[in-house]
This record gives sequence, structure tokens and C-alpha cells, in this order.
Amino acid sequence: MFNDIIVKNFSNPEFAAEIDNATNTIELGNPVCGDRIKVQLHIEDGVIKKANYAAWGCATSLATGNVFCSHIHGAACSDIQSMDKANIENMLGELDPSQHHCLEMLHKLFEKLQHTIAVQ
Amino acid sequence: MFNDIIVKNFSNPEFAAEIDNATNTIELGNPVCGDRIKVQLHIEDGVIKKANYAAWGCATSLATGNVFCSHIHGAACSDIQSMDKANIENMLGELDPSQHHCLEMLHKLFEKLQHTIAVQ
Amino acid sequence: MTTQGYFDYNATTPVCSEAVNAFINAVTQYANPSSKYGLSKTSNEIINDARAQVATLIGADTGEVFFTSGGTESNNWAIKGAFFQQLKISSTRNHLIVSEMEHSSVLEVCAFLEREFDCTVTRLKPDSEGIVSVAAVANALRPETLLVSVMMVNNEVGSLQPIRDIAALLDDRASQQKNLHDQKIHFHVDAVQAVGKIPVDVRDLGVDTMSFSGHKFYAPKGIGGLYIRQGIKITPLLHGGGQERGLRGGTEAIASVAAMGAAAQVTVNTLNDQVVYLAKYRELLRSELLSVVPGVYFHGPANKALQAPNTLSVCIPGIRAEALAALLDNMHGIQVSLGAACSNNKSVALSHVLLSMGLDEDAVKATLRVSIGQYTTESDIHRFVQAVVTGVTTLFRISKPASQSYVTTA
Amino acid sequence: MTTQGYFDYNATTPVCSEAVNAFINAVTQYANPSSKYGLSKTSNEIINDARAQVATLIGADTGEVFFTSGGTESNNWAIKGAFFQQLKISSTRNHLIVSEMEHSSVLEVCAFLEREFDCTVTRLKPDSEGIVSVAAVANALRPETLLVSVMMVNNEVGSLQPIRDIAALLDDRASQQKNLHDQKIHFHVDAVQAVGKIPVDVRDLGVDTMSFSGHKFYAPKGIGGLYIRQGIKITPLLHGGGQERGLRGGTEAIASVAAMGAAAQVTVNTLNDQVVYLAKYRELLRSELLSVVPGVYFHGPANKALQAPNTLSVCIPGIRAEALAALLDNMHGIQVSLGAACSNNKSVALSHVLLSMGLDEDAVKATLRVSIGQYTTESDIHRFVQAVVTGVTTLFRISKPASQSYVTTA
Ligand SMILES: Cc1ncc(COP(=O)(O)O)c(C=O)c1O
Ligand SMILES: Cc1ncc(COP(=O)(O)O)c(C=O)c1O
Repeated sequence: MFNDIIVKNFSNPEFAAEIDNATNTIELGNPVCGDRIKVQLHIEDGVIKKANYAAWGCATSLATGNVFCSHIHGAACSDIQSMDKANIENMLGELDPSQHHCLEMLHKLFEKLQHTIAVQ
Repeated sequence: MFNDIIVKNFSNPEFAAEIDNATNTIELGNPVCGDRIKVQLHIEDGVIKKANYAAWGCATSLATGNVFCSHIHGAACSDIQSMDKANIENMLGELDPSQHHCLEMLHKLFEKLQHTIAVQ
Repeated sequence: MTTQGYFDYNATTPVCSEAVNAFINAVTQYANPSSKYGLSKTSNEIINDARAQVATLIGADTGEVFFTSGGTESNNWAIKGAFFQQLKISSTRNHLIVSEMEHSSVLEVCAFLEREFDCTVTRLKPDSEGIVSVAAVANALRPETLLVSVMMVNNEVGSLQPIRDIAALLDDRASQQKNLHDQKIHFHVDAVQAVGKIPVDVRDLGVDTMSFSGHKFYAPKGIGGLYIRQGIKITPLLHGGGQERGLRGGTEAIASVAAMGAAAQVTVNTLNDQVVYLAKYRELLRSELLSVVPGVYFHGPANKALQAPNTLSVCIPGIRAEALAALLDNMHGIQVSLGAACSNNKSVALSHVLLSMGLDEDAVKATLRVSIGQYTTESDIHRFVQAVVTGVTTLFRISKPASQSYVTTA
Repeated sequence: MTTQGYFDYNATTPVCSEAVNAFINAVTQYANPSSKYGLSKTSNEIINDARAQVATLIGADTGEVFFTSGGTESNNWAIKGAFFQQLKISSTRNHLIVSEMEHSSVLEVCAFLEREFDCTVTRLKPDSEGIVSVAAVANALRPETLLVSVMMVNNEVGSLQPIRDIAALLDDRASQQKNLHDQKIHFHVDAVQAVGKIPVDVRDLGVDTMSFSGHKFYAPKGIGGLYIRQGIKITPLLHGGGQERGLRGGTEAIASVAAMGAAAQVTVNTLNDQVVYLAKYRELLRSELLSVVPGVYFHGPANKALQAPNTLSVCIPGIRAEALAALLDNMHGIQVSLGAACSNNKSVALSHVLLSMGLDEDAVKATLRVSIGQYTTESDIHRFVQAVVTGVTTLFRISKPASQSYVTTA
């Protein structure tokens, strides 16, 4: 069963789109269940001006892409860099055991984003 | 479960009594379940003037004693002698398998009665 | 249906209105609890709620309660499950100990294992009051003992067995003296006649598995459960889909489960009162019978605290209980159980429980089981005693002369 | 509860009002059918009536119908029962043949016997349409074969298996060529997805044992049965009191039995019509989906006569069925089943049925099971197709770009 955050984000995935002028791309795959998420970013002046995503996978992973984008869209890179695991932990709400791999994916996405920002 | 004949005969056993001036006595025991029936008769002028019984056993066997007495009470000895198995077969009504031993007892009672009359 | 003549609550109980209503409410929630959509949420909640209600009744954690189709399945599961679980590890731990007065669903399982597998069964005789002693269990223990199964309350005489003490004995044994395989002996308890009738607390008792059955405490027939203590492993009896945490397959009987939960809840709320007034009624029954039925006496524990409050095993020497029961049923609409019944043309089935207590055939045939419950009233008791007197009088009128004379067999 | 979004009748069915009413009427008849007093007469009549209703539904004699707690118990009983029955006579007849697409309650029983006893199991692959061939069964037979178990209708793709032909094969084998122990091979059939959905006649089929489950034909969950052909002997699974003619212990679940009887009666009266209109709706569903969902195709028999009229296995390449099902559920209140589901953090459970038919992982993950029933209306079907289109559109919007690009794993 899905919690409200997950339902809202997979049934109305506002950030599911492509960016023409992406400055960066983050990609992630889960080798076990085959979920894939690709996030395109437009970063300018230390701010994530735009974040969009595409995904292929279970409902929770589709929601995860949208949750990720909604949290980083418009955020300052410095704020992203200062985030830690605890901030991310509750973003998807309460999950069933079968959905936990999506939280792992979300953590990975933030890690990758932090890395992307760091090396910029 | 008991059929109506059995219920009527064990719940209101009219012939359960002792005869002071009995001319004959028939006794029967079932070695398996321990049922016992003792019938006292007053036979005079070729007629069974009186038949009473005592019994110790299951409800169906108590009924059997009463059914037996009610059929022979007042009967002519000659009528008894001309009875065959078929006449007796339905006297107890329909029986469960657990009650069939009482039909056997009834047959035995008639046999004994016929023998008693014959040797008189 | 009226219950004023019903004196056979140990056979089964009428279903309480709370249980019927719970069934009716739950039966419309048709979604399969194993399904992954929203509709299944309610089905799951119904099951979880019922599991919590039942767990409360027996003092278990919800994770320790498994639903089954009744006491028979629970007993089969526990004993075969413990046996087959062990079979993987060692075929030399193959000794079972049970009491002679167990329910057929325990005895038949043991006979099956004995017949089909390399397995030995010790059957312990209870004493004349219907109680199995801890010493008897202790004496029967062997290095290869795998399981002990003793019922909590006997269904025919209501005797309470020393479950807590047997559990302590087995625990002691496990800690002191290592048995052949360093494995604790599995202690199964058939509490089908206890749960709902006396307070039962699995933690306090220290049992490994424990059976119960809904229809003995005002739930519908065909639903029951098995308590499996946390950490205890038994092989499933019904292999299948992953229901009941993988241990009991089969789509959950939601509506019946809900009904049993509701009945458990009612019991939790009323048990303390019931225990008191049922014992009072039982003693009323006993004293009234004593005052009006010549020679009547009772089987079971002399110490009344060791008897289920709702059960009385009544012996009326000189009569056949079967005949009295027939009179009670047909003349008075009263239902009781028997110590013996003609089972077919050639044999009489005598209660193995009463025989195990050392009763002779005549005494067994003269025994009625009277068991009362939450719908029994004081006036039902008076009416019952009156009917017994009438019946006994009729029987004595029929049998007195014959029973005194010598009778030759045919 | 509304059923307009319910497309999962193979998982379970709503309970029909006739069954609920039968339950409510029967539940007041509280007497234990095994008791000997008059009050038990009604309880017994209720059970006898229900047994006759169920026997009519499957073309059996009443003496051949045994009530159980459901399909899982019936499958466990038949297979373990045939195995243990044989074990007495010979431990060398120890080979079982089943199909790979059986329900877990068959497969898990076989795995248990294989693991714990000296026993070999051959698992037959169905063809790509989900049908096990008679030739495959014939090839797998060995002198030591004890049992063949093949389901009548598969629960996921609805494929009908050649039961009559397999029975004939086994009969032939028994008459021509004596096997190792001169004993006929036991033929068990899991007909849980057949009874109530297509006409079933045990005489015509020639099976030895056959399972069915009430909740698949509008009775409550937790009640079912096993047909045991006259003369066939299997060991009990639930040992105990002499219920069900000594073969299945446990106080009878009277009210649930009555409910299943009533549901069987309704089915007998309506089945012929249902078979026709459900097949019509299924084809409507198929053609509508074909016309609006790009790339959609269906698993199962090409010959539609070989598929249960109520079942459609739908594959939509390029999407995850799990995600579509979540949208259908949460946006439209529609329930379907899946070919695959994330089962925990580390694995995905892929349908063993679809895999056995040779489908690859992507196809399995893209498969929905749609199953309809007596409450489905034509407008439900239109609404369903509309919802699928909306869902697929959303999913393609999310996934299109990503699914086309190469993605490295984390
Ligand atoms: C083919 C098949 N066999 C057996 C079962 C098990 O039946 P039950 O849920 O009544 O135990 C099911 C359904 O769950 C099934 O689809
Ligand atoms: C002591 C005892 N154990 C087990 C059972 C069996 O329970 P069920 O009828 O629910 O299978 C009963 C009652 O029938 C019982 O009295």
C-alpha cells in the first residue's frame, strides 16, 4: 500500500519532463528490480533553476523521481550541500518493506547531486 | 435420533410394571451393550391376558420392551404363533445403525414367546 | 433459538450477537487481504484487529497468534509440525508423551505418527479425579522425548491440568540436564476447553504452542487458532501462499476471523464475572441434584478450584445415562452429553476419558456431562433438576425389578 | 461495497446475498452436528443440504464431497493424503508429477515432501500458451509414479488444462501396463479456479480427487471442499473426531458450509448464462484494449475456448504493470493483479506461472491479470479501458525519455 506522499507524486508527477538546456544529468538504476531514474538539471548562479526527471519502474520509484525534483527545484546549491541523511529520510513518508529500495535510490540521487555540485 | 414410535414408548412406558400372578417369564440380555429386558406374562385360555415388563438399558431398548408388550397384550396365542419376521420388522419404525440391536432383541423376544407358547 | 434447555456448552456454544454482527460487517469487505491494492487495507485491518483481540484473551503478542479452522487443525498442526520440524534434524528424537484423556484430535495424531513413522508414544493415565500429575510426566521423559502434549481443561470432567508445573519441569530439564539433541522438549497444550472459560495467560503458563477454538467461546464453528511462542519453529500443516506469516496457507477466513475477534473481546470483558457465577450455578446444580437424586455422585477433582466452573460430570448409579438423556431431550428439550453411547449394532463407545480415570463400565454408562455457559440462568438450573428427577423416576419404574433379578443372556 | 472497479475475481469474489443469508440463518442453529439430541437434527440437515448443493455443482455423489477450510487445505490433504496412504504400503512408490504452473499450495506441498521424505518431484513446463500437454505427462510417468497433480484452470492466464485426457492416459496406463505396485496412479486436480467459473463434472473428467474453494464462487472465505472419488483412499490431514465420515476431523463449520451450499446453488442456476456473457465481456475488453493501447497483447491460449471466460492476461510493453496498477487503484478505484511485485528491498517476485510459459522478465513485469465476474457490467468494462488509457499515458509521459536512453547502474 502506498502512503499519501507516494500516491500524490506518482499520480501527478509535475516534474516528469525533459529540459532542453540541461546543464547536468544524474542517472540511477537499481540492478535488482530494474527501476531507473534520470534527472536533468539546469544549474545557474549556484541555484538549481530547473529539475525534471524521467523514470521507468514501480510506482514508488516514479514517485521518488518527482519527490527528488520537487525538493531540489529552485534550491540553492549550498543548501543541498549542507543536507544530511536525516533530512532525506522522511521525504517519502512511511514505506512498506517492498518500497524501501526507493528510499535508497533517493539517498543515492542526493549523493550524486552533491557530488555533481561539488565538482562543478 | 429417535423416531416417534421409540420416543412414545420410552417416554410413556405403560407396560412397565410387575405382575403378581405371572404364568410365564421371558428374559433377554444383550451381552454387548448390557441391555436387559424381562417380560412377565399371564396366559390363560390361549390368550395373553396380561403382559408387563422391566428393562435396563438404552432408550431404544426400554421402548422395545413396551412395544413388545403392547403388541402381545390381549393377543391370542394362536395369532402369536402365526407371526413371522416380516410382521415384526417394522414395529420399531426406522432405526439408526446404533439402534438396530434392539430390533434383534425384539425378534428374540417373539421367538422366546413362541417357544414358551409351544411348550405349554 | 432458545437456550434454556442447553446444558452442553462443552460441545459447542451458541454464537453471540457481537460475533454474528462482526461477521456480517466483515463479510462485505470482500478484498483478498493478500492483494496489494487499497481495497485490501480494510480486510487486513479486520484481521489485525481480530488478532489483537484474540491475543489479549490469551496474553500473547499478536505475532504469536495464528488463525486456523479450529481446535482440531491447531492440534494437528502443533503436534505434526513439531514432529516434522524435528525430523529434518534427527530421526532419533521420536518419543511423544500425551495424556490418555486428550481429545481425539490429539490422540489420533499421535496414533498416526506412531503407525506411519518411527515414533513411540507414551500415554499417561490421569488419577481418579482426572488429573495428570507432573511426576507422571517427569517419569515418562526420555532422552529422545520430542514433545509433551497435555490438555489444559478436560472436556468431559472439567479437570484442570497442572500446565504451569509441567512447563516448569520441562524448562528445568532443558537447563539442567542436556537431552540427546540439546533441544528443548516442545510443550503443546490443547486449551480448547479452557480459552473463554477460565483465565488463560500463555506467558504465565510457559507453553510453546496452544490450541483454541472459537465455537467454544461463542464464535461460529470452523474458526480457531494456534498460539506459537515467539522463537518456536514448527513445520506448516497447510503449505501454500504466504498467509499467516508464511506458516499457514489459505486465503484468510476474514469474516469468521472477525467474528472470533468479537467473541474474544466479549469474553475479555465478561470472563471474570462468568467464572464466578458459573461456578455458583454449578454448585447449585450439584447440591440440588444431591438432594433429590438417590445415590448421585460426581466425577472430577475433589478440590473445586481444580475444575472448570461450567462443567459437572454426573453419575446416577442404576440408570443408563443414555436413556435419561433421551428422556430429557424428548420430554423436556434438554441437551446433555454422555459418557457412553451405542455406536453400532455390536459395540458401545465408552468415554476414553472416564475409562482412563479408572471408572468401570457401569459407572461410565451411568454418567452424564452437564456443561453450562453464559446464557444459562438460575431458573434453567431448577428446571433441569426437575426434569432429571422426573426422568430418573421413570427409569427406575422401568428398571427396578429387572435390575434386581438375575438375567441370563440370550 | 461497490464492485464497479473490481477486476480481480480470480483473487476472490464478493459474497453473494444468498450466501450471506444462508450463513445468518444457519448460525443460529448452534447445536453440534455430532451430538445425539434432537437439536442436532437441524444442524445435520443444513450440512446435508449444502453437501447436496455442492455435489450437484460438480456432478459428484454427496458421499464424495468433503468440506475443508478452503482450496489450500484441500490441495494439502489430497497430495499428502495420497502420499502418506501409499507410504504404508511401499516407500518406493515415491514419484510425483505436477505442472510448473500449479498454485503454491500444490507446489509447496510437493517441495515439502521432496525435502522431508524420500520422494522425487517432476515439474512439467506448460507451453507458451500456458497449457500442459498430455504427452508431457506421459513422458514423465515412471513405474514408481504415485501421483499426478494438474490444475484445471490456471489462475493467472485462465488456460484450461487437458484434465479429461490426462485422466484417460492414467486409466489406460493402469489397465494396459501394470506399474510397479499394481496400483493406479492417483490423479489430483486443483479445480479452485474452475468450479463456479466453467461447468465441471467429476464423473466426466475421471479424476480421483479435486479441490474447490467457496470464495472463488461468491461464498465467504475459509470454506471449501475436496471431492474424493468413491473407493479412493487417502490418509486424513486433520485427524480427530469422526466428522466427515471419519476423514476430516473438526466440528463442522455449519454456517460457512450453508453459505457455500447457497452459493453453489446460485452457481448451478446461473453458470450457463455467466459463461456466455463473461466471455463476451472478456472479448469486449480485449478488443477495446487492442484499439486504444499501443502494443498491447495477451498471454494464454490462442484458442479462446481453452481459456476461462472471465480471465485476461494483459501485457503492455514498455510499462511496469505494478505502476499502472497503482494508478488504477489510487486514481480510479480499480483493482487488478500483477505478474510481478517488489517483494522486498532486494528482490522482485516474478510470477512463476508466466515464467513457466517462457516469458522474459520484462514481459512478466509488464503483465496485468484482469478477471471479471457476475457483478461486472458492460459500463465497468468501458470505464476500466478508459482508466487504463489514462494510466498508460501518464506512465509513458514519465518514462519515455529515460527508457530510450542508456542508463548506467548506480
Ligand atoms: C489455483 C488455486 N488453487 C488454490 C488456491 C487456494 O485456495 P484458498 O485460498 O481457498 O486456500 C487458489 C486461490 O487462492 C487458486 O487460485
Ligand atoms: C479438548 C478439545 N480439543 C479439541 C477440540 C476440537 O476443536 P474443534 O471442534 O474446533 O476442531 C475439542 C472440541 O471439539 C475439545 O473439546
